[in-house]
Amino acid sequence: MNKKDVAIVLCGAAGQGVQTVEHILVRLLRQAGFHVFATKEYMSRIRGGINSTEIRISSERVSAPVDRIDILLPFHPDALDHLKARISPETTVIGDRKNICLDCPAEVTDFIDVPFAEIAENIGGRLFINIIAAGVVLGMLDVDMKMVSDFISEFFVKKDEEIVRKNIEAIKLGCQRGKELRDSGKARYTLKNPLAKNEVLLNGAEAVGMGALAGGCDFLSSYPMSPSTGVMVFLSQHMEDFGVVVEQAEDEIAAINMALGGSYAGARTMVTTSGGGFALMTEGVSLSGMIEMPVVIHLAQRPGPATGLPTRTEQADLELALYAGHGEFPRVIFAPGSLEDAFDLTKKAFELADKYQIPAFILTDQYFMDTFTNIRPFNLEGIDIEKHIVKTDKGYKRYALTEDGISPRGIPGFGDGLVGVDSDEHDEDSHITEDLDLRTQMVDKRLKKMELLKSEIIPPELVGSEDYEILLIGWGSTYHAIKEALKELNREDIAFLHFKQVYPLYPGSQEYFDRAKQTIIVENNATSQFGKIIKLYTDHSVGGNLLKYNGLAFTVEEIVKGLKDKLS
Amino acid sequence: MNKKDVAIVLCGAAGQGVQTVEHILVRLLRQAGFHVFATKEYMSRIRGGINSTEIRISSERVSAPVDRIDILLPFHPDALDHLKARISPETTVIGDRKNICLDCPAEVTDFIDVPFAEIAENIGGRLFINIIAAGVVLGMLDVDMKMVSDFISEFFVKKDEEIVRKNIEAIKLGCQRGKELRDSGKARYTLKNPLAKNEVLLNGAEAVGMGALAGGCDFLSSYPMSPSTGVMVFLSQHMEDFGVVVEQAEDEIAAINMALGGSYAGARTMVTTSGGGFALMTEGVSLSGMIEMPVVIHLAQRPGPATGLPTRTEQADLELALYAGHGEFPRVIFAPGSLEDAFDLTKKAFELADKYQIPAFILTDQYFMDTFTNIRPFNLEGIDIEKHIVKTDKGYKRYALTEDGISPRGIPGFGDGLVGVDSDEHDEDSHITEDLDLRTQMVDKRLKKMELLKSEIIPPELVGSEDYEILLIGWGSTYHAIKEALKELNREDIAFLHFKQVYPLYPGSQEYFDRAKQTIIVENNATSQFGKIIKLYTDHSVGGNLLKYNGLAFTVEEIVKGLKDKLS
Amino acid sequence: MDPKIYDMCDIDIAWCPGCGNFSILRSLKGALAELEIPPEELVVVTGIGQAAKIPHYFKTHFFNGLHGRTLPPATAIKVVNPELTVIAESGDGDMYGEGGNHFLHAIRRNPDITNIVHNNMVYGLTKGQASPTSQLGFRTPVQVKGVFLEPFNPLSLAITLGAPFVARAFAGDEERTKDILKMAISHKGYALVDILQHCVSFNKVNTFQWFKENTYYLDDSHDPEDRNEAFQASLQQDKLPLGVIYKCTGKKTFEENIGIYDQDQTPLSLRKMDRKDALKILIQTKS
Amino acid sequence: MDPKIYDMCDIDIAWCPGCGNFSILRSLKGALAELEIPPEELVVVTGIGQAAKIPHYFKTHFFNGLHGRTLPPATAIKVVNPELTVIAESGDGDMYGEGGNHFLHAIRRNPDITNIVHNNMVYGLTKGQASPTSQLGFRTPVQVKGVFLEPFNPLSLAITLGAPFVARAFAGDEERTKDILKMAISHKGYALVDILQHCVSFNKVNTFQWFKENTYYLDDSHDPEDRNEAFQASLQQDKLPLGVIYKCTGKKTFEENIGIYDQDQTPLSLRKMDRKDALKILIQTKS
Ligand SMILES: Cc1ncc(C[n+]2csc(CCOP(=O)(O)OP(=O)(O)O)c2C)c(N)n1
Ligand SMILES: Cc1ncc(C[n+]2csc(CCOP(=O)(O)OP(=O)(O)O)c2C)c(N)n1
Ligand code: SF4
Ligand code: SF4
Ligand SMILES: [Mg+2]
Ligand SMILES: [Mg+2]
Repeated sequence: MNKKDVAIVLCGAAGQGVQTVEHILVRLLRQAGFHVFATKEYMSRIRGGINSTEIRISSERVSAPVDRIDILLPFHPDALDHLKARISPETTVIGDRKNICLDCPAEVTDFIDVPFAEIAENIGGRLFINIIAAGVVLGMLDVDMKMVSDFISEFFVKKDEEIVRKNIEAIKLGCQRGKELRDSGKARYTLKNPLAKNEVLLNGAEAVGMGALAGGCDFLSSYPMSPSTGVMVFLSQHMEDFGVVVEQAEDEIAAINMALGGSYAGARTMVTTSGGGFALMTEGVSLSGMIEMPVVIHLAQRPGPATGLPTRTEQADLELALYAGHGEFPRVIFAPGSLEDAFDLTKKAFELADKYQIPAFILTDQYFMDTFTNIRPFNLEGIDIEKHIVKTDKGYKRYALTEDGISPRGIPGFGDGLVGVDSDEHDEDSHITEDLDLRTQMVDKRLKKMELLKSEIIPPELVGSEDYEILLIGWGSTYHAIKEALKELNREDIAFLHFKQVYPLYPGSQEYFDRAKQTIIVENNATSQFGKIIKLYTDHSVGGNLLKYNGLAFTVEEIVKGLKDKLS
Repeated sequence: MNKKDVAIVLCGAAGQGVQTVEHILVRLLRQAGFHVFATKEYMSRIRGGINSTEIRISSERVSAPVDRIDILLPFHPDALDHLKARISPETTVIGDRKNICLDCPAEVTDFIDVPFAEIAENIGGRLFINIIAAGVVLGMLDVDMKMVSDFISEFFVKKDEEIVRKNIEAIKLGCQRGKELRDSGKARYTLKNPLAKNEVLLNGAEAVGMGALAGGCDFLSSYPMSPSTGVMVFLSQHMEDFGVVVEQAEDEIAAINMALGGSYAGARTMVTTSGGGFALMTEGVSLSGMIEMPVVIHLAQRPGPATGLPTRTEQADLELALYAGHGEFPRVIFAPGSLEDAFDLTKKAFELADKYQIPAFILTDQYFMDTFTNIRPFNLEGIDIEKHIVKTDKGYKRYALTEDGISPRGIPGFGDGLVGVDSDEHDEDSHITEDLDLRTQMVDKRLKKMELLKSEIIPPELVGSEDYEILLIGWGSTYHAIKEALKELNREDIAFLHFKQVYPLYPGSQEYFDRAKQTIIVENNATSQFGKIIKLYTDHSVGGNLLKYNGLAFTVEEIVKGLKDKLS
Repeated sequence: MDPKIYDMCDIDIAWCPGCGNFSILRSLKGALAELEIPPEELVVVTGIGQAAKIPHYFKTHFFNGLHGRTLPPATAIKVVNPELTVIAESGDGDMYGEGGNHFLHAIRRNPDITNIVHNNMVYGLTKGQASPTSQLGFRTPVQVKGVFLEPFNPLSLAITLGAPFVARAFAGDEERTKDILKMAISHKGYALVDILQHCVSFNKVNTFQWFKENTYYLDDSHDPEDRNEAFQASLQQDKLPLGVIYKCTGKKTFEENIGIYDQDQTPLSLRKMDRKDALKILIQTKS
Repeated sequence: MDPKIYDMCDIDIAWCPGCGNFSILRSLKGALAELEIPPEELVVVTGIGQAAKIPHYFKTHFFNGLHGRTLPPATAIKVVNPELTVIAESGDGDMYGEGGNHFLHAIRRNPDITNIVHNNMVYGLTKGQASPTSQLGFRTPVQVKGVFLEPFNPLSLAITLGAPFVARAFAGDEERTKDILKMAISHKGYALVDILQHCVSFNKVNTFQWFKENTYYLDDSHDPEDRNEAFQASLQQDKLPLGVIYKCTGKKTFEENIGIYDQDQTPLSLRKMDRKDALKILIQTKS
């Protein structure tokens, strides 16, 4: 077996420490210079059930989930059943025999018996099982022992010495086993060119959070809701060093109304939420539209309707984001495909929200939030934060009718003017009006900003040959999976167009579609919502689609197979 | 002057009794056998400001607002300024000279001085002004005095005798003046063929309310919000005779969640709300989708965003209704154009909601809610209420997977089974599941109902020649105005297609569009929302549009002029 | 009745081993059995959270709705079919946080339902943020410097709002919790039972032990019918009193007030509807 | 300061002649003038309703937001710029009905804002439905048989929730209302002033006269610093006490607790942001 990348899957019940193994492995492997990618799927419960984490390790950059399992570490007797569809003769299963349930339909042809439990008991208890398992993987991949034990010491720094010692002992024993396997040729991987040395390892929540900090965010009010909470937790951890107000609101309605109040007073504000929580914010979105108050809305999607599958992934709140709020007003919607996108677009969302005085959306999803990849550190040149706030004078009018629809925004306490905002239809000075000609002017003024926004649209990214006949279309978090599938397909006549901004649509999109003989859209939902947006805002009807809505993200193989079926 | 119909406008401040004049006039004129139509525009305040009511009286059926004013009764010095654009040399202004402000830009060429205030003071005070004014109109139209005084006695039945007597005196004096005017030839109208004798006079709120009663509604929970409150008030008045629970909820979120609970327990439930209130219900809409719980949502539109213009009209919440709620699930949306539609469609909404276990929408607007017309009494044949509820047995499963996606609906306390509903993704027995194949099946099951719904779509109504070249398109409350405009245009090559069901779209719609050389859509909003739905769900892009979004409904003349401009 | 009749076979309970929710479930089954309420006459309405999963673990009708929205559907279910026993049950976050407004107004409405709150002073399902009842200083990944909002006292609030039955229980004492639940369910009108519940995964401060040490049962010297005394008891913070804090009888319920059952006792859900004649008359009034 | 500095010229006030709102506006201007708070340092946050129109009628910064959503933006504005005087003002329906959950939790948060409620015991702007404070038996076109929900007592609730300043005033007495408002605005921390206000158009029961006859001022024998006494006073129904019902000092405010002003007193809104270095360090921690 000699692969350019290895896909390792850890599988166990919640509370069995799978997350600790993941945490240790991805960081140590990245330090060792490998490219790593880690994604998890888990149930909405705190203990029990059955969850799994996939870690891909490679000498080339790797950023998408695969079905394939090269090495499987089951920590629970239900693991094999849970993963049966993904186990093949190529899968090496490593672990305790008791976790290989006998009546399991999965065909395990390559089983390496490592009595984790027994080894752990010898050290001092079952809680060392996961550390030993991590060691086995590190050993198989020939990671430097010194690096490993330094990391472990650091990781357990807050625990007492005895615990640190035992953990080091555990991981060493594991490493040893791994090395033995490697040396025996039983599980050999030659991953060349470790190049990721100077990179950082982040998940989507951190990338969005850093983008927010770079965009000048200094106020977040939100209510916990998976999978969006990661961003709130991230900013909470950095409240002090960055001077950010982070407040857990009593509900999502309070959250967005606080954010709008904060913005009115001069902060750069944000909310982070998910489906049902966002549904509750829609009146607030409309308020943002009416009072022309910037707010950034991070909407991390999960499968609906209603509570749906709280810890799973889906791309089915695009239409909701686009049409949320009563009445008519402009907005922008970004959907990052990569961690770099997440950083850049979140930053940009703050800029545009401020500049155009609108709600700006970042649409991610559970898959994106929870997935780690190593990337080059973000480029921080030019992240100077430009606030679009004016100092007011005596005659200041908040909604002055201007040529381009943008009224200079003042804030209370900065200048001599008075700053009013009003959710009713209002005059230039923000007072309630029943002047119906003015109403028309005010609607036009607000909608006019849509035109300006069109000049700043991020074009879609074309991956592959310019000379395509078949064009794949995708948006948001499916980016890497489609990209890798395209590579796999290895066909000159297929290209992939990825949209990072899903509204307003890039005016040049039509051209891309026109050049294709066939278009196929890939979406993580049941009704092809982005396909509908394309139909609506261009003259193109997408030809075919590949949809998935079982709560999991697309894997590379699924896309490859789905496309082959469509293209044959 | 000899018109087939007369447009009378009453104009004054809130609190001046314009509504009383309207109330008396429309009822008496209808009793007298005229066709009447009355619509109002008013400010969001309780006293003061300036409001107006237009009453059209005709020997033919008349159901749409016009700009034209034949007779104007100003009760306030600001009235002429308020209506200046609608006053022409054809307008007869009747009233106190002091209400004809001198520097008013309106050119009043035909003024009849009737010193209402003076006459009223003679009777006993200014509060009789409006009764006298009503009398003048009745006199001009030669309404029988006996009928008038009977009506007045009845109207003031709860007041003391002296008050009744004075009011009768007032209206008689008014009538006398009116007759004198009529006899002098100063203001003569020959309205023939009084045919409306056996008809009833209703506004939109009442028609929706009666449709709800006919549809079996026995539970309404809502929170007051103009212009939707009329339906709640109507049902409150009939709580007792029809056995309806009407509860004012603490907020709109409680309202829709109560309605869903009531429906679960076996009631036929409804909410009535408007823009911002509905925005707050969107999470509940999603819950209805997930637990497949019938609920009828009456959404009376008003101009947004946010608080907007609370007492004005607009058709700008169509997209919100269509996309409200996170996740993907079916729904239907009706938009009545006439009072008959309102009755039939509300009734139908209850039937479909129940049969398909979905949220069903009635989209009206302030104009529609507040406008009175006489119509033939609703046909009550076949209004038997069929409930789609089964008696459960021991093994009952609420979400049994069936061929067509509909699982027989049981309720607690009826049968031996247990009935559970769950906002999480669930199995057939409604328990939380993380079986992701089942997830896909459940999504498919829910979406499948969309197909069934398509077999019951109400086709659009074609008005005018089948042989059209130009097709006007409209939906909801603009029905009568477009229809009258079409008649006015009197062109063989133009027809009008009115949609009463705006989602899902009638599959045969395409054919109508294909047959036209040119299509023009008329919408009371700024972005042609229904035009977008047509683009999305057919292969037609509407050619042109006539949009209005100043808060008022379209008048016949506006449509005529708008179309002439487009067609020339 | 044997509490076993509520048992479901073959279920995978998603709660953590050692969680107080298991005890509450047992107490509830016991109370229902002793009150002879069969599953077919019981509806349990819940929101979203760990506590809110309870109706998936025993036999009952259930409406597992949205986070924070337990009381509105429960109120509606009871009025549509007063023959059902209706329990509105959820976590502290659900009931006092997201659902706070319904808590206020449901009490004012006084439907004859039992409102059970699993009060673990934390958001369990979303992994350990502060809830309205979290104690001052409680640290979480979001409340990094510790909670500084005044903790929410559901008992005082309910008494202030006019709730006719207000009790506190401790999940760790299944027997007495069962008794308290029995009284609450039998009480006519809105009844609140706030159950202190240990969360072994996310609340390492208010543990089983902590609750044991920081609670005591009110004895006979407490008169639960004295509203003022009850209010004073509800305010006690040094040691939290357990038992029936407040109780008054005779307050008319929502179902009684709404008027729909004045003439006809048939549940709305089971009534035959023939409206043709009444509608005809109604329409004629508009002529 | 002369209250005239708040006057706006050429405005058309949408309130009904004779409405208590006019008096409240005068009292408020008076209070602000005596406290020497210029319009440029004042933000009035309101919701939607008749009361909520108030900032359109005098000179001030204002945020006239959504119905029921007065307190969240007010809290945020204060924390973003503590140098501003922030008043959150609205009707009883807005604050206690639609906005009930924010009322609960804003008090727990204790921002240094003044919460003024025009309590006319009715929904004015929507033409006369019951509000949470409507009295039992109050008939409206929706409450056809009269209100039967337990009226909401904002004062007791606020005291129970830990509000550090709770007062009741009567719009009909401009002078004393002004004095109460002055105390409330000067008080550090959340201060509630529930102002009984006559609505001449929709509340024909609780009229000016009725309020006059059914209220009295607390005298010196009332100790507003005694929480229990205050609570008892707040419960009085036969005659409604006016004045400062409860007051305590020294409670830390939201702005103080949140930590953002521990080192640097500059309002958040006026701070310069240069985050390049801090971000660089942060990113490096992820390697
Ligand atoms: C509208 C909405 N907001 C947020 C969530 C996420 N959420 C689910 S449960 C929960 C809190 C649970 O806490 P609690 O009610 O105390 O229950 P526990 O898990 O502690 O039993 C939250 C915030 C949601 N499901 N819906
Ligand atoms: C979300 C939402 N629901 C309902 C309304 C309609 N509405 C406007 S004001 C109001 C009630 C006003 O009552 P109150 O707050 O007591 O103020 P008042 O008019 O009596 O001063 C309502 C229900 C609204 N604007 N927004
Ligand atoms: S997280 Fe806490 S409350 Fe939830 S099941 Fe586990 S122990 Fe119980
Ligand atoms: S309706 Fe009532 S509260 Fe509103 S302005 Fe008129 S009198 Fe005042
Ligand atoms: Mg909890
Ligand atoms: Mg009010």
